[in-house]
Amino acid sequence: MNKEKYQLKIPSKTDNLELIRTFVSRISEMVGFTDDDVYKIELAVDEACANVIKHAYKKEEEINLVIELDYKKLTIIISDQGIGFDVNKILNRDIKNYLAQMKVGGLGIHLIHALMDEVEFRSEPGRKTEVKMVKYFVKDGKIKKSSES
Amino acid sequence: MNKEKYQLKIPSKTDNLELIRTFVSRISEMVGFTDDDVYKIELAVDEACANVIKHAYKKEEEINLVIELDYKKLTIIISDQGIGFDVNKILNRDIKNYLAQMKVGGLGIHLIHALMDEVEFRSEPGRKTEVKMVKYFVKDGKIKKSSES
Amino acid sequence: MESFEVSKRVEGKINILYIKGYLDAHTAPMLEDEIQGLVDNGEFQILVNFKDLLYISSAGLGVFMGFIENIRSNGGDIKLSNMNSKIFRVFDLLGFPTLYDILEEEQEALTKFNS
Amino acid sequence: MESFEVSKRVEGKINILYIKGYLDAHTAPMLEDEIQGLVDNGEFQILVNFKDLLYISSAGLGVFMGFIENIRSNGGDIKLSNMNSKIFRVFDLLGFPTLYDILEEEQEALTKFNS
Ligand SMILES: Nc1ncnc2c1ncn2[C@@H]1O[C@H](COP(=O)(O)OP(=O)(O)O)[C@@H](O)[C@H]1O
Ligand SMILES: Nc1ncnc2c1ncn2[C@@H]1O[C@H](COP(=O)(O)OP(=O)(O)O)[C@@H](O)[C@H]1O
Repeated sequence: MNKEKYQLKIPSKTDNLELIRTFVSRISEMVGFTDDDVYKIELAVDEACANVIKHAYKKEEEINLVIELDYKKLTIIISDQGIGFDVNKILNRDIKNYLAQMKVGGLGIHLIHALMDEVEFRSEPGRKTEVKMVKYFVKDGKIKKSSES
Repeated sequence: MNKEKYQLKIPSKTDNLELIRTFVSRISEMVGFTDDDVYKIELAVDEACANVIKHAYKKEEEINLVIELDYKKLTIIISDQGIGFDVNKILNRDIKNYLAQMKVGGLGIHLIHALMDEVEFRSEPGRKTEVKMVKYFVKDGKIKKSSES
Repeated sequence: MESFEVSKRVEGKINILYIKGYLDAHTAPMLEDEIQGLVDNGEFQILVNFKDLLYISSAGLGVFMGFIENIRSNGGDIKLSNMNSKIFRVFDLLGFPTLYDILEEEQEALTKFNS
Repeated sequence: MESFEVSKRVEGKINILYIKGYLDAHTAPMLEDEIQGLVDNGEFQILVNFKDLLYISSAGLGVFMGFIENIRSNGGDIKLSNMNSKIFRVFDLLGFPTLYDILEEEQEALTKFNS
Protein backbone atom coordinates (compact mmCIF):
# COMPACT_ATOMS: atom_id res chain seq x y z
CA MET A 1 0.00 0.00 0.00
CA ASN A 2 1.22 3.49 -0.83
CA LYS A 3 0.66 6.35 1.53
CA GLU A 4 -3.02 7.24 1.49
CA LYS A 5 -4.87 10.15 2.96
CA TYR A 6 -8.47 10.56 4.05
CA GLN A 7 -9.73 13.90 5.28
CA LEU A 8 -12.95 14.85 6.98
CA LYS A 9 -14.09 18.35 7.96
CA ILE A 10 -17.22 18.36 10.00
CA PRO A 11 -19.20 20.74 12.23
CA SER A 12 -18.21 20.49 15.90
CA LYS A 13 -21.39 19.20 17.49
CA THR A 14 -22.08 16.03 19.43
CA ASP A 15 -24.66 14.89 16.86
CA ASN A 16 -21.71 14.22 14.57
CA LEU A 17 -19.76 11.90 16.88
CA GLU A 18 -21.56 8.87 15.52
CA LEU A 19 -20.72 9.79 11.94
CA ILE A 20 -17.09 10.36 12.87
CA ARG A 21 -16.92 6.97 14.60
CA THR A 22 -18.51 5.26 11.62
CA PHE A 23 -16.08 6.93 9.24
CA VAL A 24 -13.03 6.01 11.26
CA SER A 25 -14.11 2.47 12.02
CA ARG A 26 -14.90 1.71 8.36
CA ILE A 27 -11.45 2.80 7.30
CA SER A 28 -9.86 0.87 10.15
CA GLU A 29 -11.79 -2.27 9.18
CA MET A 30 -10.93 -1.78 5.53
CA VAL A 31 -7.20 -1.82 6.22
CA GLY A 32 -7.52 -4.98 8.28
CA PHE A 33 -7.40 -4.02 11.95
CA THR A 34 -8.97 -6.56 14.32
CA ASP A 35 -12.37 -5.71 15.80
CA ASP A 36 -10.60 -5.00 19.03
CA ASP A 37 -8.25 -2.45 17.50
CA VAL A 38 -11.08 -0.90 15.48
CA TYR A 39 -12.94 -0.33 18.74
CA LYS A 40 -9.90 1.28 20.35
CA ILE A 41 -9.28 3.59 17.42
CA GLU A 42 -12.95 4.55 17.28
CA LEU A 43 -13.04 5.37 20.98
CA ALA A 44 -9.81 7.36 20.94
CA VAL A 45 -11.10 9.44 18.04
CA ASP A 46 -14.45 9.95 19.77
CA GLU A 47 -12.65 11.28 22.85
CA ALA A 48 -10.49 13.70 20.89
CA CYS A 49 -13.44 14.99 18.87
CA ALA A 50 -15.68 15.27 21.93
CA ASN A 51 -12.95 17.47 23.42
CA VAL A 52 -12.96 19.75 20.40
CA ILE A 53 -16.74 20.02 20.67
CA LYS A 54 -16.76 20.63 24.44
CA HIS A 55 -13.65 22.69 24.95
CA ALA A 56 -12.21 24.25 21.81
CA TYR A 57 -14.90 26.63 20.64
CA LYS A 58 -17.52 28.95 22.05
CA LYS A 59 -19.97 27.99 19.32
CA GLU A 60 -20.22 25.39 16.58
CA GLU A 61 -17.13 25.48 14.37
CA GLU A 62 -15.13 22.82 12.55
CA ILE A 63 -13.35 19.62 13.45
CA ASN A 64 -10.61 18.63 11.04
CA LEU A 65 -9.77 14.95 10.94
CA VAL A 66 -7.02 13.46 8.78
CA ILE A 67 -6.24 9.78 8.48
CA GLU A 68 -2.98 8.72 6.91
CA LEU A 69 -2.18 5.17 6.01
CA ASP A 70 1.24 3.84 5.20
CA TYR A 71 2.48 0.30 5.04
CA LYS A 72 2.90 -0.09 8.76
CA LYS A 73 0.53 2.22 10.58
CA LEU A 74 -2.61 4.30 10.70
CA THR A 75 -2.11 7.89 11.83
CA ILE A 76 -4.99 10.13 12.83
CA ILE A 77 -4.64 13.86 13.30
CA ILE A 78 -7.53 15.78 14.84
CA SER A 79 -7.21 19.52 14.91
CA ASP A 80 -9.18 22.63 15.76
CA GLN A 81 -8.63 26.39 15.65
CA GLY A 82 -9.97 26.85 19.16
CA ILE A 83 -8.85 28.15 22.54
CA GLY A 84 -6.17 25.55 23.16
CA PHE A 85 -4.87 24.49 26.58
CA ASP A 86 -1.76 23.82 28.59
CA VAL A 87 -0.89 20.32 27.52
CA ASN A 88 1.74 19.70 30.21
CA LYS A 89 -0.63 20.51 33.02
CA ILE A 90 -3.13 17.91 31.88
CA LEU A 91 -0.65 15.21 30.96
CA ASN A 92 1.16 15.28 34.26
CA ARG A 93 -1.98 14.62 36.20
CA ASP A 94 -1.93 11.40 38.22
CA ILE A 95 -5.11 9.75 37.04
CA LYS A 96 -5.43 7.44 40.07
CA ASN A 97 -5.37 10.26 42.58
CA TYR A 98 -7.48 12.38 40.34
CA LEU A 99 -10.17 9.76 40.13
CA ALA A 100 -10.04 9.02 43.84
CA GLN A 101 -10.90 12.67 44.42
CA MET A 102 -14.04 11.99 42.39
CA LYS A 103 -13.42 14.88 40.10
CA VAL A 104 -15.68 15.06 37.09
CA GLY A 105 -13.99 14.90 33.74
CA GLY A 106 -10.35 14.53 32.85
CA LEU A 107 -10.76 10.97 31.60
CA GLY A 108 -10.63 11.51 27.86
CA ILE A 109 -6.97 12.29 27.34
CA HIS A 110 -5.96 9.49 29.67
CA LEU A 111 -8.08 7.08 27.66
CA ILE A 112 -6.60 8.20 24.34
CA HIS A 113 -3.12 7.42 25.68
CA ALA A 114 -4.23 4.03 26.91
CA LEU A 115 -5.89 3.06 23.62
CA MET A 116 -3.37 4.15 20.99
CA ASP A 117 0.24 3.16 20.38
CA GLU A 118 1.55 6.72 20.12
CA VAL A 119 -0.13 9.96 21.09
CA GLU A 120 1.07 13.52 20.77
CA PHE A 121 -0.79 16.66 21.82
CA ARG A 122 0.25 20.08 20.60
CA SER A 123 -1.64 23.16 21.54
CA GLU A 124 -1.09 26.88 21.20
CA PRO A 125 -3.34 28.45 23.83
CA GLY A 126 -5.72 30.89 22.19
CA ARG A 127 -5.00 29.54 18.71
CA LYS A 128 -5.26 25.84 18.09
CA THR A 129 -4.93 22.26 19.22
CA GLU A 130 -3.74 19.19 17.38
CA VAL A 131 -3.77 15.58 18.55
CA LYS A 132 -1.85 13.01 16.59
CA MET A 133 -2.37 9.36 17.34
CA VAL A 134 -0.91 6.25 15.79
CA LYS A 135 -1.90 2.60 15.69
CA TYR A 136 0.51 0.07 14.18
CA PHE A 137 -0.76 -2.79 12.06
CA VAL A 138 1.66 -5.14 13.78
CA LYS A 139 3.08 -4.37 17.16
CA ASP A 140 6.67 -5.47 17.24
CA GLY A 141 6.79 -6.21 20.95
CA LYS A 142 9.23 -3.40 21.65
CA ILE A 143 6.66 -0.74 20.97
CA LYS A 144 4.77 -0.39 24.21
CA LYS A 145 1.95 1.91 25.04
CA SER A 146 3.57 4.73 26.94
CA SER A 147 0.66 5.09 29.34
CA GLU A 148 0.80 1.47 30.41
CA SER A 149 4.37 1.47 31.60
CA MET B 1 -30.62 25.03 11.10
CA ASN B 2 -27.78 27.31 10.01
CA LYS B 3 -25.74 26.59 6.95
CA GLU B 4 -23.52 23.62 7.67
CA LYS B 5 -20.67 22.12 5.73
CA TYR B 6 -19.23 18.62 5.64
CA GLN B 7 -16.17 17.85 3.58
CA LEU B 8 -14.57 14.57 2.64
CA LYS B 9 -11.36 14.06 0.70
CA ILE B 10 -10.71 10.49 -0.19
CA PRO B 11 -8.50 8.46 -2.53
CA SER B 12 -10.15 7.75 -5.89
CA LYS B 13 -10.51 3.98 -5.82
CA THR B 14 -13.57 1.78 -6.03
CA ASP B 15 -12.83 0.29 -2.58
CA ASN B 16 -13.92 3.63 -1.17
CA LEU B 17 -17.36 3.80 -2.79
CA GLU B 18 -18.93 2.01 0.15
CA LEU B 19 -17.42 4.45 2.64
CA ILE B 20 -18.59 7.39 0.56
CA ARG B 21 -22.13 5.98 0.40
CA THR B 22 -22.16 5.38 4.14
CA PHE B 23 -20.96 8.91 4.82
CA VAL B 24 -23.51 10.52 2.57
CA SER B 25 -26.42 8.37 3.69
CA ARG B 26 -25.73 8.98 7.38
CA ILE B 27 -25.81 12.72 6.87
CA SER B 28 -28.93 12.44 4.72
CA GLU B 29 -30.66 10.37 7.41
CA MET B 30 -29.54 12.74 10.12
CA VAL B 31 -31.20 15.72 8.47
CA GLY B 32 -34.43 13.79 8.07
CA PHE B 33 -34.68 12.62 4.47
CA THR B 34 -36.98 9.64 3.89
CA ASP B 35 -35.36 6.27 3.25
CA ASP B 36 -36.34 6.67 -0.34
CA ASP B 37 -34.57 9.99 -0.74
CA VAL B 38 -31.54 8.73 1.18
CA TYR B 39 -31.26 5.92 -1.34
CA LYS B 40 -31.49 8.32 -4.27
CA ILE B 41 -28.85 10.65 -2.87
CA GLU B 42 -26.55 7.74 -2.07
CA LEU B 43 -26.85 6.36 -5.59
CA ALA B 44 -26.35 9.72 -7.30
CA VAL B 45 -23.19 10.29 -5.27
CA ASP B 46 -21.94 6.78 -6.00
CA GLU B 47 -22.36 7.44 -9.74
CA ALA B 48 -20.51 10.74 -9.65
CA CYS B 49 -17.65 9.31 -7.58
CA ALA B 50 -17.42 6.17 -9.71
CA ASN B 51 -16.98 8.51 -12.69
CA VAL B 52 -14.10 10.30 -11.00
CA ILE B 53 -12.49 6.95 -10.26
CA LYS B 54 -13.03 5.57 -13.77
CA HIS B 55 -12.55 8.59 -15.96
CA ALA B 56 -10.84 11.54 -14.29
CA TYR B 57 -7.40 10.26 -13.46
CA LYS B 58 -4.76 7.99 -14.87
CA LYS B 59 -3.87 6.72 -11.40
CA GLU B 60 -5.28 6.95 -7.90
CA GLU B 61 -5.74 10.58 -6.92
CA GLU B 62 -8.32 12.39 -4.82
CA ILE B 63 -12.09 12.78 -4.81
CA ASN B 64 -13.33 15.91 -3.09
CA LEU B 65 -16.86 15.76 -1.74
CA VAL B 66 -18.60 18.67 -0.05
CA ILE B 67 -22.04 18.56 1.50
CA GLU B 68 -23.78 21.80 2.35
CA LEU B 69 -26.96 21.97 4.35
CA ASP B 70 -29.20 24.96 4.63
CA TYR B 71 -32.76 25.22 5.87
CA LYS B 72 -34.32 23.95 2.67
CA LYS B 73 -31.89 21.70 0.84
CA LEU B 74 -28.89 19.45 0.77
CA THR B 75 -26.25 20.31 -1.82
CA ILE B 76 -23.46 17.96 -2.78
CA ILE B 77 -20.44 19.00 -4.80
CA ILE B 78 -18.10 16.33 -6.10
CA SER B 79 -14.95 17.53 -7.79
CA ASP B 80 -11.72 16.26 -9.22
CA GLN B 81 -8.61 17.73 -10.84
CA GLY B 82 -8.70 15.24 -13.66
CA ILE B 83 -8.92 15.16 -17.45
CA GLY B 84 -12.43 16.61 -17.70
CA PHE B 85 -14.83 16.08 -20.60
CA ASP B 86 -17.21 17.81 -22.97
CA VAL B 87 -20.33 18.12 -20.83
CA ASN B 88 -22.66 19.17 -23.66
CA LYS B 89 -21.83 16.17 -25.76
CA ILE B 90 -22.82 13.78 -22.99
CA LEU B 91 -25.89 15.65 -21.81
CA ASN B 92 -27.49 15.89 -25.22
CA ARG B 93 -27.40 12.17 -25.71
CA ASP B 94 -30.81 10.57 -26.17
CA ILE B 95 -30.68 7.82 -23.54
CA LYS B 96 -33.44 5.70 -25.14
CA ASN B 97 -31.72 5.45 -28.50
CA TYR B 98 -28.41 5.07 -26.81
CA LEU B 99 -29.61 2.12 -24.79
CA ALA B 100 -31.35 0.53 -27.73
CA GLN B 101 -28.00 0.45 -29.51
CA MET B 102 -26.79 -1.61 -26.54
CA LYS B 103 -23.83 0.60 -25.91
CA VAL B 104 -21.96 -0.10 -22.74
CA GLY B 105 -21.78 2.73 -20.26
CA GLY B 106 -23.25 6.19 -20.38
CA LEU B 107 -25.86 5.44 -17.75
CA GLY B 108 -24.37 7.22 -14.74
CA ILE B 109 -24.96 10.83 -15.67
CA HIS B 110 -28.47 10.05 -16.83
CA LEU B 111 -29.19 8.41 -13.50
CA ILE B 112 -27.83 11.35 -11.51
CA HIS B 113 -30.24 13.65 -13.34
CA ALA B 114 -33.15 11.31 -12.69
CA LEU B 115 -32.40 10.96 -8.97
CA MET B 116 -31.67 14.51 -7.86
CA ASP B 117 -33.76 17.69 -7.99
CA GLU B 118 -31.07 19.85 -9.58
CA VAL B 119 -27.85 18.78 -11.26
CA GLU B 120 -25.10 20.87 -12.78
CA PHE B 121 -21.94 19.61 -14.44
CA ARG B 122 -18.98 21.89 -15.08
CA SER B 123 -15.83 20.62 -16.62
CA GLU B 124 -12.68 22.16 -17.98
CA PRO B 125 -11.19 19.54 -20.26
CA GLY B 126 -7.67 18.76 -19.17
CA ARG B 127 -8.10 20.46 -15.79
CA LYS B 128 -11.10 19.54 -13.65
CA THR B 129 -14.69 18.46 -13.30
CA GLU B 130 -17.31 19.48 -10.78
CA VAL B 131 -20.80 18.06 -10.31
CA LYS B 132 -23.23 19.90 -8.12
CA MET B 133 -26.45 18.21 -7.12
CA VAL B 134 -29.30 19.34 -4.93
CA LYS B 135 -32.09 17.59 -3.06
CA TYR B 136 -34.79 19.69 -1.41
CA PHE B 137 -36.21 18.72 1.97
CA VAL B 138 -39.69 19.54 0.74
CA LYS B 139 -40.53 19.59 -2.90
CA ASP B 140 -42.90 22.44 -3.57
CA GLY B 141 -44.70 20.79 -6.43
CA LYS B 142 -43.40 23.30 -8.91
CA ILE B 143 -39.89 21.98 -8.71
CA LYS B 144 -39.84 19.06 -11.08
CA LYS B 145 -37.00 16.80 -11.93
CA SER B 146 -35.77 18.04 -15.28
CA SER B 147 -35.06 14.58 -16.56
CA GLU B 148 -38.56 13.33 -15.85
CA SER B 149 -40.44 15.89 -17.87
CA MET C 1 -18.66 -4.27 5.87
CA GLU C 2 -20.83 -4.46 2.81
CA SER C 3 -20.07 -7.23 0.39
CA PHE C 4 -21.16 -8.91 -2.79
CA GLU C 5 -21.57 -12.59 -3.58
CA VAL C 6 -22.58 -14.63 -6.62
CA SER C 7 -23.68 -18.23 -6.43
CA LYS C 8 -24.82 -20.50 -9.24
CA ARG C 9 -27.37 -23.21 -9.90
CA VAL C 10 -28.06 -25.06 -13.12
CA GLU C 11 -31.63 -25.95 -14.10
CA GLY C 12 -31.71 -27.86 -17.39
CA LYS C 13 -30.06 -25.62 -19.96
CA ILE C 14 -30.46 -22.53 -17.86
CA ASN C 15 -27.77 -21.13 -15.59
CA ILE C 16 -29.20 -19.25 -12.64
CA LEU C 17 -26.98 -16.71 -10.90
CA TYR C 18 -27.99 -15.60 -7.41
CA ILE C 19 -26.54 -12.21 -6.58
CA LYS C 20 -26.36 -10.94 -3.03
CA GLY C 21 -25.37 -7.71 -1.30
CA TYR C 22 -23.96 -4.59 -2.92
CA LEU C 23 -23.28 -4.39 -6.63
CA ASP C 24 -21.29 -1.27 -7.49
CA ALA C 25 -18.24 -0.28 -9.53
CA HIS C 26 -16.09 -2.14 -7.00
CA THR C 27 -17.94 -5.44 -7.07
CA ALA C 28 -19.26 -5.44 -10.67
CA PRO C 29 -16.10 -7.17 -11.97
CA MET C 30 -17.02 -10.23 -9.87
CA LEU C 31 -20.33 -10.56 -11.69
CA GLU C 32 -18.66 -9.83 -14.99
CA ASP C 33 -16.17 -12.65 -14.44
CA GLU C 34 -18.97 -15.04 -13.58
CA ILE C 35 -20.95 -14.26 -16.75
CA GLN C 36 -17.79 -14.28 -18.84
CA GLY C 37 -17.13 -17.78 -17.53
CA LEU C 38 -20.56 -18.94 -18.69
CA VAL C 39 -20.18 -17.34 -22.10
CA ASP C 40 -16.75 -18.91 -22.52
CA ASN C 41 -18.37 -22.31 -21.92
CA GLY C 42 -21.03 -21.64 -24.51
CA GLU C 43 -23.74 -21.19 -21.90
CA PHE C 44 -26.05 -18.51 -23.24
CA GLN C 45 -29.25 -19.04 -21.25
CA ILE C 46 -28.68 -16.97 -18.15
CA LEU C 47 -31.14 -16.03 -15.44
CA VAL C 48 -30.02 -13.59 -12.75
CA ASN C 49 -32.01 -13.78 -9.51
CA PHE C 50 -31.84 -10.49 -7.57
CA LYS C 51 -33.62 -11.72 -4.43
CA ASP C 52 -30.78 -10.90 -2.04
CA LEU C 53 -29.38 -7.88 -3.85
CA LEU C 54 -29.55 -4.79 -1.64
CA TYR C 55 -27.95 -2.17 -3.84
CA ILE C 56 -27.07 -1.60 -7.47
CA SER C 57 -25.41 1.24 -9.32
CA SER C 58 -25.05 1.75 -13.07
CA ALA C 59 -21.81 -0.24 -12.99
CA GLY C 60 -23.97 -3.26 -12.18
CA LEU C 61 -26.39 -2.54 -15.01
CA GLY C 62 -23.43 -2.04 -17.28
CA VAL C 63 -22.44 -5.67 -16.80
CA PHE C 64 -25.65 -6.84 -18.49
CA MET C 65 -25.25 -4.27 -21.26
CA GLY C 66 -21.78 -5.60 -21.89
CA PHE C 67 -22.91 -9.16 -22.65
CA ILE C 68 -26.43 -8.93 -24.00
CA GLU C 69 -25.62 -8.40 -27.67
CA ASN C 70 -23.21 -11.31 -27.87
CA ILE C 71 -25.50 -13.60 -25.88
CA ARG C 72 -28.58 -12.82 -27.97
CA SER C 73 -26.68 -13.25 -31.22
CA ASN C 74 -25.87 -16.74 -29.95
CA GLY C 75 -29.55 -17.48 -29.50
CA GLY C 76 -29.47 -16.98 -25.74
CA ASP C 77 -30.71 -14.33 -23.33
CA ILE C 78 -30.10 -12.76 -19.94
CA LYS C 79 -33.35 -12.57 -17.99
CA LEU C 80 -33.69 -10.94 -14.60
CA SER C 81 -35.98 -11.84 -11.71
CA ASN C 82 -36.94 -11.16 -8.08
CA MET C 83 -35.83 -7.52 -7.86
CA ASN C 84 -36.94 -5.54 -4.85
CA SER C 85 -38.67 -2.28 -5.69
CA LYS C 86 -35.65 -0.05 -5.01
CA ILE C 87 -33.51 -2.08 -7.39
CA PHE C 88 -36.25 -2.29 -9.98
CA ARG C 89 -36.60 1.47 -9.97
CA VAL C 90 -32.99 1.90 -11.05
CA PHE C 91 -33.58 -0.42 -14.02
CA ASP C 92 -36.81 1.36 -14.74
CA LEU C 93 -35.30 4.86 -14.64
CA LEU C 94 -32.83 3.77 -17.28
CA GLY C 95 -35.42 2.18 -19.55
CA PHE C 96 -34.25 -1.41 -19.12
CA PRO C 97 -37.73 -2.97 -18.97
CA THR C 98 -38.14 -2.42 -22.71
CA LEU C 99 -34.86 -4.16 -23.44
CA TYR C 100 -34.78 -6.99 -20.92
CA ASP C 101 -37.26 -9.49 -19.54
CA ILE C 102 -37.59 -8.59 -15.87
CA LEU C 103 -39.82 -11.11 -14.07
CA GLU C 104 -41.30 -11.14 -10.59
CA GLU C 105 -40.42 -14.76 -9.88
CA GLU C 106 -37.63 -17.10 -10.89
CA GLN C 107 -40.17 -19.67 -12.06
CA GLU C 108 -41.78 -17.26 -14.52
CA ALA C 109 -38.38 -16.53 -15.98
CA LEU C 110 -37.57 -20.22 -16.35
CA THR C 111 -40.90 -20.81 -18.09
CA LYS C 112 -40.22 -17.93 -20.43
CA PHE C 113 -36.85 -19.38 -21.40
CA ASN C 114 -38.45 -22.72 -22.25
CA SER C 115 -41.35 -21.32 -24.23
CA MET D 1 -28.83 5.22 13.04
CA GLU D 2 -27.29 4.50 16.41
CA SER D 3 -29.32 5.42 19.44
CA PHE D 4 -29.43 5.35 23.21
CA GLU D 5 -32.28 4.38 25.52
CA VAL D 6 -32.78 4.21 29.26
CA SER D 7 -35.58 2.27 30.89
CA LYS D 8 -36.31 1.85 34.59
CA ARG D 9 -37.51 -0.80 36.99
CA VAL D 10 -37.94 -0.54 40.75
CA GLU D 11 -37.05 -3.49 42.98
CA GLY D 12 -37.76 -2.69 46.65
CA LYS D 13 -35.69 0.38 47.46
CA ILE D 14 -33.43 -0.07 44.48
CA ASN D 15 -33.90 1.70 41.19
CA ILE D 16 -32.56 -0.28 38.26
CA LEU D 17 -31.68 1.59 35.07
CA TYR D 18 -31.31 -0.44 31.89
CA ILE D 19 -29.15 1.33 29.37
CA LYS D 20 -29.13 0.37 25.72
CA GLY D 21 -27.19 1.36 22.63
CA TYR D 22 -24.52 4.03 22.33
CA LEU D 23 -23.54 6.21 25.28
CA ASP D 24 -21.33 9.09 24.18
CA ALA D 25 -21.08 12.85 24.67
CA HIS D 26 -24.24 13.23 22.62
CA THR D 27 -26.41 10.81 24.56
CA ALA D 28 -24.87 11.13 28.05
CA PRO D 29 -27.24 13.99 28.99
CA MET D 30 -30.16 11.54 28.69
CA LEU D 31 -28.64 9.30 31.35
CA GLU D 32 -27.71 12.31 33.43
CA ASP D 33 -31.32 13.55 33.40
CA GLU D 34 -32.55 10.14 34.44
CA ILE D 35 -30.20 9.90 37.42
CA GLN D 36 -30.83 13.52 38.34
CA GLY D 37 -34.54 12.68 38.46
CA LEU D 38 -33.89 9.85 40.91
CA VAL D 39 -31.66 11.99 43.11
CA ASP D 40 -34.25 14.77 43.13
CA ASN D 41 -36.77 12.24 44.45
CA GLY D 42 -34.42 11.13 47.20
CA GLU D 43 -33.72 7.81 45.51
CA PHE D 44 -30.09 7.02 46.23
CA GLN D 45 -29.89 3.27 45.64
CA ILE D 46 -29.18 2.99 41.95
CA LEU D 47 -28.18 -0.01 39.91
CA VAL D 48 -27.25 0.47 36.29
CA ASN D 49 -27.57 -2.64 34.13
CA PHE D 50 -25.31 -2.46 31.03
CA LYS D 51 -26.60 -5.60 29.33
CA ASP D 52 -27.67 -3.88 26.11
CA LEU D 53 -25.03 -1.17 26.04
CA LEU D 54 -22.90 -1.44 22.92
CA TYR D 55 -20.59 1.53 23.27
CA ILE D 56 -19.39 3.93 25.95
CA SER D 57 -17.01 6.87 25.90
CA SER D 58 -15.65 8.84 28.84
CA ALA D 59 -18.67 11.15 28.67
CA GLY D 60 -20.71 8.15 29.82
CA LEU D 61 -18.33 7.37 32.67
CA GLY D 62 -18.37 11.03 33.59
CA VAL D 63 -22.09 10.78 34.37
CA PHE D 64 -21.39 8.37 37.22
CA MET D 65 -18.49 10.50 38.45
CA GLY D 66 -20.82 13.48 38.57
CA PHE D 67 -23.28 11.88 40.99
CA ILE D 68 -21.33 9.42 43.07
CA GLU D 69 -20.13 11.77 45.82
CA ASN D 70 -23.57 13.22 46.49
CA ILE D 71 -25.26 9.84 46.34
CA ARG D 72 -22.79 8.20 48.73
CA SER D 73 -22.95 11.08 51.15
CA ASN D 74 -26.67 10.38 51.27
CA GLY D 75 -26.04 6.77 52.22
CA GLY D 76 -26.69 5.46 48.74
CA ASP D 77 -24.60 4.03 45.93
CA ILE D 78 -24.43 3.56 42.19
CA LYS D 79 -23.58 -0.02 41.33
CA LEU D 80 -22.97 -1.31 37.83
CA SER D 81 -23.70 -4.73 36.35
CA ASN D 82 -23.79 -6.89 33.20
CA MET D 83 -21.07 -5.10 31.22
CA ASN D 84 -19.78 -6.79 28.11
CA SER D 85 -16.02 -7.12 27.98
CA LYS D 86 -15.42 -4.20 25.62
CA ILE D 87 -17.35 -1.86 27.88
CA PHE D 88 -15.71 -3.25 31.01
CA ARG D 89 -12.30 -2.62 29.57
CA VAL D 90 -13.01 1.10 29.29
CA PHE D 91 -13.96 1.22 32.97
CA ASP D 92 -10.95 -0.86 33.80
CA LEU D 93 -8.49 1.30 31.85
CA LEU D 94 -9.65 4.26 33.89
CA GLY D 95 -9.40 2.51 37.23
CA PHE D 96 -13.11 2.46 38.00
CA PRO D 97 -13.19 -1.05 39.52
CA THR D 98 -11.45 0.28 42.64
CA LEU D 99 -14.05 3.00 43.05
CA TYR D 100 -17.28 1.32 41.99
CA ASP D 101 -18.92 -2.05 42.53
CA ILE D 102 -19.04 -3.61 39.09
CA LEU D 103 -20.89 -6.93 39.20
CA GLU D 104 -21.35 -9.67 36.63
CA GLU D 105 -25.06 -10.11 37.22
CA GLU D 106 -27.89 -7.83 38.26
CA GLN D 107 -28.85 -10.24 41.06
CA GLU D 108 -25.41 -10.02 42.66
CA ALA D 109 -25.65 -6.26 42.65
CA LEU D 110 -29.11 -6.34 44.24
CA THR D 111 -27.84 -8.67 46.95
CA LYS D 112 -24.89 -6.40 47.59
CA PHE D 113 -27.21 -3.42 48.07
CA ASN D 114 -29.26 -5.31 50.61
CA SER D 115 -26.33 -6.67 52.59
N1 LIG E 1 -9.26 20.41 21.71
C1 LIG E 1 -9.16 21.02 22.92
N2 LIG E 1 -9.25 22.38 23.02
C2 LIG E 1 -9.15 22.99 24.23
N3 LIG E 1 -8.96 22.33 25.39
C3 LIG E 1 -8.86 20.98 25.36
C4 LIG E 1 -8.95 20.27 24.13
N4 LIG E 1 -8.80 18.94 24.40
C5 LIG E 1 -8.63 18.86 25.73
N5 LIG E 1 -8.66 20.08 26.33
C6 LIG E 1 -8.44 20.38 27.76
O1 LIG E 1 -7.97 19.21 28.40
C7 LIG E 1 -8.79 18.90 29.51
C8 LIG E 1 -8.82 17.41 29.75
O2 LIG E 1 -9.50 16.75 28.73
P1 LIG E 1 -10.09 15.30 28.96
O3 LIG E 1 -9.03 14.46 29.58
O4 LIG E 1 -10.65 14.80 27.69
O5 LIG E 1 -11.25 15.46 30.03
P2 LIG E 1 -12.58 16.33 30.01
O6 LIG E 1 -12.90 16.63 28.59
O7 LIG E 1 -13.58 15.44 30.64
O8 LIG E 1 -12.28 17.55 30.82
C9 LIG E 1 -10.13 19.50 29.21
O9 LIG E 1 -10.87 19.76 30.36
C10 LIG E 1 -9.72 20.77 28.47
O10 LIG E 1 -9.41 21.79 29.36
N1 LIG F 1 -15.33 13.19 -13.45
C1 LIG F 1 -15.19 12.94 -14.78
N2 LIG F 1 -14.01 13.18 -15.38
C2 LIG F 1 -13.85 12.93 -16.71
N3 LIG F 1 -14.83 12.45 -17.51
C3 LIG F 1 -16.03 12.20 -16.96
C4 LIG F 1 -16.28 12.43 -15.57
N4 LIG F 1 -17.57 12.12 -15.32
C5 LIG F 1 -18.09 11.70 -16.48
N5 LIG F 1 -17.19 11.74 -17.48
C6 LIG F 1 -17.41 11.41 -18.92
O1 LIG F 1 -18.79 11.27 -19.14
C7 LIG F 1 -19.07 10.01 -19.74
C8 LIG F 1 -20.45 9.51 -19.32
O2 LIG F 1 -20.45 9.16 -17.94
P1 LIG F 1 -21.57 8.19 -17.41
O3 LIG F 1 -22.89 8.66 -17.88
O4 LIG F 1 -21.43 8.09 -15.93
O5 LIG F 1 -21.29 6.77 -18.05
P2 LIG F 1 -20.01 5.84 -18.01
O6 LIG F 1 -19.22 6.21 -16.79
O7 LIG F 1 -20.57 4.46 -17.91
O8 LIG F 1 -19.28 6.06 -19.30
C9 LIG F 1 -17.93 9.13 -19.32
O9 LIG F 1 -17.73 8.06 -20.21
C10 LIG F 1 -16.76 10.10 -19.32
O10 LIG F 1 -16.25 10.27 -20.61
